[in-house]
Amino acid sequence: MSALMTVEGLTKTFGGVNAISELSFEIQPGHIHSVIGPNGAGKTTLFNLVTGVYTPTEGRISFAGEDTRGMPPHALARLGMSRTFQNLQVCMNMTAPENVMVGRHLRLDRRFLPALLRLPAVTRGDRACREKAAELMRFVGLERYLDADADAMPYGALKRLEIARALAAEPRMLLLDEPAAGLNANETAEIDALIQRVAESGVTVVLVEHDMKLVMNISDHILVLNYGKKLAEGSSEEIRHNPEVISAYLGAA
Amino acid sequence: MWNRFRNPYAGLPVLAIVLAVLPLAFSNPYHYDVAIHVLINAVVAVGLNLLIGYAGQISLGHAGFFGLGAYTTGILSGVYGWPPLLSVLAALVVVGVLAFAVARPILRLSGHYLAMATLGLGILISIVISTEGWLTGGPDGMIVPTISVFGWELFGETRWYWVMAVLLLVAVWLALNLIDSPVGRALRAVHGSEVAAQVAGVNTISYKVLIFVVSAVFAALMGTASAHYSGFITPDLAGFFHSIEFVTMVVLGGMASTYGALIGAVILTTLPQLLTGFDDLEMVIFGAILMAVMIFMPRGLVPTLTARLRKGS
Amino acid sequence: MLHALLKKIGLAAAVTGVAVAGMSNASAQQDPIRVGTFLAVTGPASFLGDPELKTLQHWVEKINNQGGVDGRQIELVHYDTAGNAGKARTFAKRLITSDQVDVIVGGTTTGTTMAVIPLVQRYEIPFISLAGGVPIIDPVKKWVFKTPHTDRMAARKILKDMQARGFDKIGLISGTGGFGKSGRKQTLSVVGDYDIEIVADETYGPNDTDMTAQLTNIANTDGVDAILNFGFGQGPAIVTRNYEQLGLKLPFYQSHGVASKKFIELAGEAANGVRLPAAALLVAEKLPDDDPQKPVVTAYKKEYESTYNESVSTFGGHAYDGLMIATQAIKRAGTTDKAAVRDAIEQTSGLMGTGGEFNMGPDDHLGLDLSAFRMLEIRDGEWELAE
Amino acid sequence: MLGEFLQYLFSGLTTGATYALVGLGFAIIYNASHVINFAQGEFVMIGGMGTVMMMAAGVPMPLAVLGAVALAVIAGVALDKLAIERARDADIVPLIIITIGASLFLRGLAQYFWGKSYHSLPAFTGDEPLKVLGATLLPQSLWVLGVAAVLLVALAFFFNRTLKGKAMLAVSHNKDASRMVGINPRFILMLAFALSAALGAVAGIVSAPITLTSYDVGIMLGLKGFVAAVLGGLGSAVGAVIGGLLLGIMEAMAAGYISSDYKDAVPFVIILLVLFFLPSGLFGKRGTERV
Repeated sequence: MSALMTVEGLTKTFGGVNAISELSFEIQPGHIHSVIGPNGAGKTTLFNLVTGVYTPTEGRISFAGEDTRGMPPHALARLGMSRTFQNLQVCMNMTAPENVMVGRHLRLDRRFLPALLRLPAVTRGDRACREKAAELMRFVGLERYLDADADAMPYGALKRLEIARALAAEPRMLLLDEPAAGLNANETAEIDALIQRVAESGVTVVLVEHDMKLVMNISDHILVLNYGKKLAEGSSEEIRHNPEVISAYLGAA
Repeated sequence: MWNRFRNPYAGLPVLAIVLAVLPLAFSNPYHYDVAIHVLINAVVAVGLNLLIGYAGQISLGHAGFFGLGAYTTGILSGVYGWPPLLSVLAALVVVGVLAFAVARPILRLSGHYLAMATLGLGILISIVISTEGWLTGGPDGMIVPTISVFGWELFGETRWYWVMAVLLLVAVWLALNLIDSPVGRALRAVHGSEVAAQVAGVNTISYKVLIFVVSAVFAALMGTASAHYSGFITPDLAGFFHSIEFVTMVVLGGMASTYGALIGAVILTTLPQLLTGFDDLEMVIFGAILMAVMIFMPRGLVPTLTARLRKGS
Repeated sequence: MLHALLKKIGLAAAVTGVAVAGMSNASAQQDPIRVGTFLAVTGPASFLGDPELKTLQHWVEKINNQGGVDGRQIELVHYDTAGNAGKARTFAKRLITSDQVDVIVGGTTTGTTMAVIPLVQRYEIPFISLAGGVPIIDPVKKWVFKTPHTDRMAARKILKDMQARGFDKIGLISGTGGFGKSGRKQTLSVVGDYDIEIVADETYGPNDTDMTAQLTNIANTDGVDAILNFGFGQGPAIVTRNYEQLGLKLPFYQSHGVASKKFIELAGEAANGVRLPAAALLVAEKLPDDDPQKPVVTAYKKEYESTYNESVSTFGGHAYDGLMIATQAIKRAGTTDKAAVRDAIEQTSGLMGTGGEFNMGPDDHLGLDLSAFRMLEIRDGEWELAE
Repeated sequence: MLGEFLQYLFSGLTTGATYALVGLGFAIIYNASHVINFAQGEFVMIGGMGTVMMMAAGVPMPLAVLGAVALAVIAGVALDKLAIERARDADIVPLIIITIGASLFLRGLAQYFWGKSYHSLPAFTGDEPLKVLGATLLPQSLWVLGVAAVLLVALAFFFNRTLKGKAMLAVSHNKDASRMVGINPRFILMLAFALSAALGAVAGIVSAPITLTSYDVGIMLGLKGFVAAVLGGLGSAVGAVIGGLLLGIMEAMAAGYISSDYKDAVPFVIILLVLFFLPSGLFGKRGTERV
């Protein structure tokens, strides 16, 4: 099976300091991958690099067979990449379903003049999109908020709203940046189940997460970072017993 | 109650009726004159609101486009004798092309840097208009011929009122259409979270450029209307203060509210007429009102008041 | 502050009350004559508009106290344009169609005047402008008149004086506001009539605070005999100070745009030696006793200065002239019928104003000639006749 | 040639010093609150006009100067307490409108109480120009430059050596963290307004003998100060000062060497070019957006 994403020799420097250095790994399709590591290990930086938010200083990234280094996020989205954010990036100036509909942007009629004139083709597509958004909101467990403004929703619901928005694009790969951060045990369990359901639907999931229980539970493959470098890689069983990981990370916990 | 506020199209027939009935209250051409200025400003504000209120990109230079539109049609029809309708079209093209040419580098900026760049652009346009007196008449202004369409002369306050009223209705309708479409959602997402929009596949810079050009063309169209209606234009039209007035209409009435922009235009246009009795204190009162509204209703009049009504219901 | 504001609101209410009461009274007797005005009372041209408004207000009151015009009181309706042409246009429409004035005396700047001309022509209402630009009356427009000397006349007066003193190469510096731009244009257009060449041509913005760079350029131009500055506001005062700072010894001319005591005050010592063309008003007391203008200008000066406790400027004088032309025309016409008043204004002759003797006609809606202008020189901080 | 160049340079430095002080006021307030205060120019006006008016009322010059600075500081603190503090959660655009409203309000009051005339102040030490290598310089220009330099040194001392100054810097970096270590950001914000009002007022007073003053001089200066602050990079005090000086020099050089007609356009062309190539000004922080 060929990899969905290949990263080789990835390095990112901020003001002379390497946030990520010489990192190489592969993402296999259909699996749940996790990236773990202590605070400041470079996990979010890695996400920002592979999703095009940052441009790498060195190294190669390819996704779905294309060299994506330096590609802007919207071009990567076209290739089927989608993500959520550690600190929420919900559009508070819109309603909840509209946020999800934004996620479907690439699958809609985006022509300017028909939109301006409200041609039937546009309104028809939009109505379908609205239904799809509602369906996705139910899928992530947000049926209560079908009429809500985003700024009226609690934190936990916003985290799921981001997932719904990311799914709306029907991505091949979904990157989730700490989906369980700030959630209680109950909510975490629900997120856990949700991620598995997403993976079952055939979407490759890449996860950054602090909650070890969640990570160990659901990951097929784990990448451990420390100070921007790869510390270890393998199945959850392998990671659990890796002495370096234990001393650097798990041991401390 | 709820849903009535939710469906923005419900406001269109109300607006149409108000516009149709309003002239009954007019007793002389001066009233029409003020109303026409309100309508002209309202269209500019509705367009600018797409940029500022919905896409979240500030511009302190839109009077530059307004003025450039006015002068392009003024020069082409007045100096070179083009048919006015053609010169209006040419003005839209000129402004559209200019806005498109500068939009990309300008809209890469954000916040106060964006404010500075748009301000600078507007001031540059007004300096050129004021300096190239051989073409524009300089600071003392130039005369612009009236407009006629297939022999029907657009002249006099009543005719202008009806034409502008229809234009406003169309402008509001177009704006509402755009806001509630994939394009409009992408724009609002740019405002809400630029990075989220990008990740969702929105080419944010293209959308910013698009809406910048659209709002510039709205302003230019009204610039041409203002020129042909007044019959006389001066570089003040393109000046910094005029830009600030437009922005204030949008913000005072309520950002991201098409009807808010409209209300803002009504207030900002009629208030100075109402304050003339205060003579030397006019500026003090005007400044105090601006501050008070923005301090107590930072989201603007219409969104704040509708939110209160909603809570009340 | 709040107190002052409340007082003002109270005052406004009181005025409205009086106006309403006055209206019902007046209709019982005879309608007042309604004189409309729109002036740049604030903004960059406020030092023109302010004395204009003060003059109109005082003399309207005075005329009313003396029994009005033909027994009818005058009612003054005024709006502040801040020098903005768009505002001027709206206010003019308000004066004409809402306030229904009989005649308009106003328009501080050429820009605001030009913006209003299409309106007064269309609504056919007599309009006496207080602005300087030649285009206002050239070509002649049926309903439009003006009282100040034109900038073209000023340019001619100055160039004539220069020629008499044997200068043949001059440096020109002008403001980029409407007044300076128009003055520059007129100077360039008439300079060919004199044996004078303009060898340097510089400008400065309305808000500039330092013109040494421009003056240095002029001073460094070969063969410059004299410098002329066309501008108004604080700009010319700064130019004059910079001129002094640079130690320039060339003869220095200003335009009639500086014809107020304020200029001497702001320019200080540097003003001494500056020549400018201006109305006789500035040197009222110094005129020979047989000068026919002397009684008018000394009376206006005395009354203005004692009423407002500030020095006269020629600008207020233009408003005075405008009001006199209008009221006398109404008196001669015996009616406020607009066409009759217009005709009467056009027939104005031998009217002695602060700006000179007005003799209008169908081809001349200004009615002043070059003799109305005096060449003045500032000596020891005072205006003196140079001729 | 040299004389000419020096003349332009002196002219530019004198105007530039005023721009620099106004720009610095922008930077201080921006740092403390991320507000662009369009009323900054009005402090300059209050300084100049206040001194003129108090002197006209018979107050001796030194007292009038102090009184005018105090008046500006009162206006600044009032602006902060009555407007900015109440609206601190507002977006940048409403905040811009608030400060524009404040500027109209202050200008309107000045016009109402102090009249519309231009005024001049007597030069502090005479009007006799100094000759330097073929160029001339007014003693008052030296005052402007000297006072600006003294203020800059004093400010540098304040920010780097005093507790209050360090607290202001801390607030500009991280409001929440500084609150936790016991700094009251509201007090700091008030201090920022007081400080930049005082700066503006001093600029207005020292420059009034050269530039003249009136109720509406604040409009242009407010705009130029904003340009200076952005040119230098918002939030950088050094940048604002250099930006202001550059702005003044560019204007003078443009008037001297290029065309006085387009002198006013030059700074705006430059600022657009700078922003196109250095989107955060000459000395602004270049950060990557955090997500």
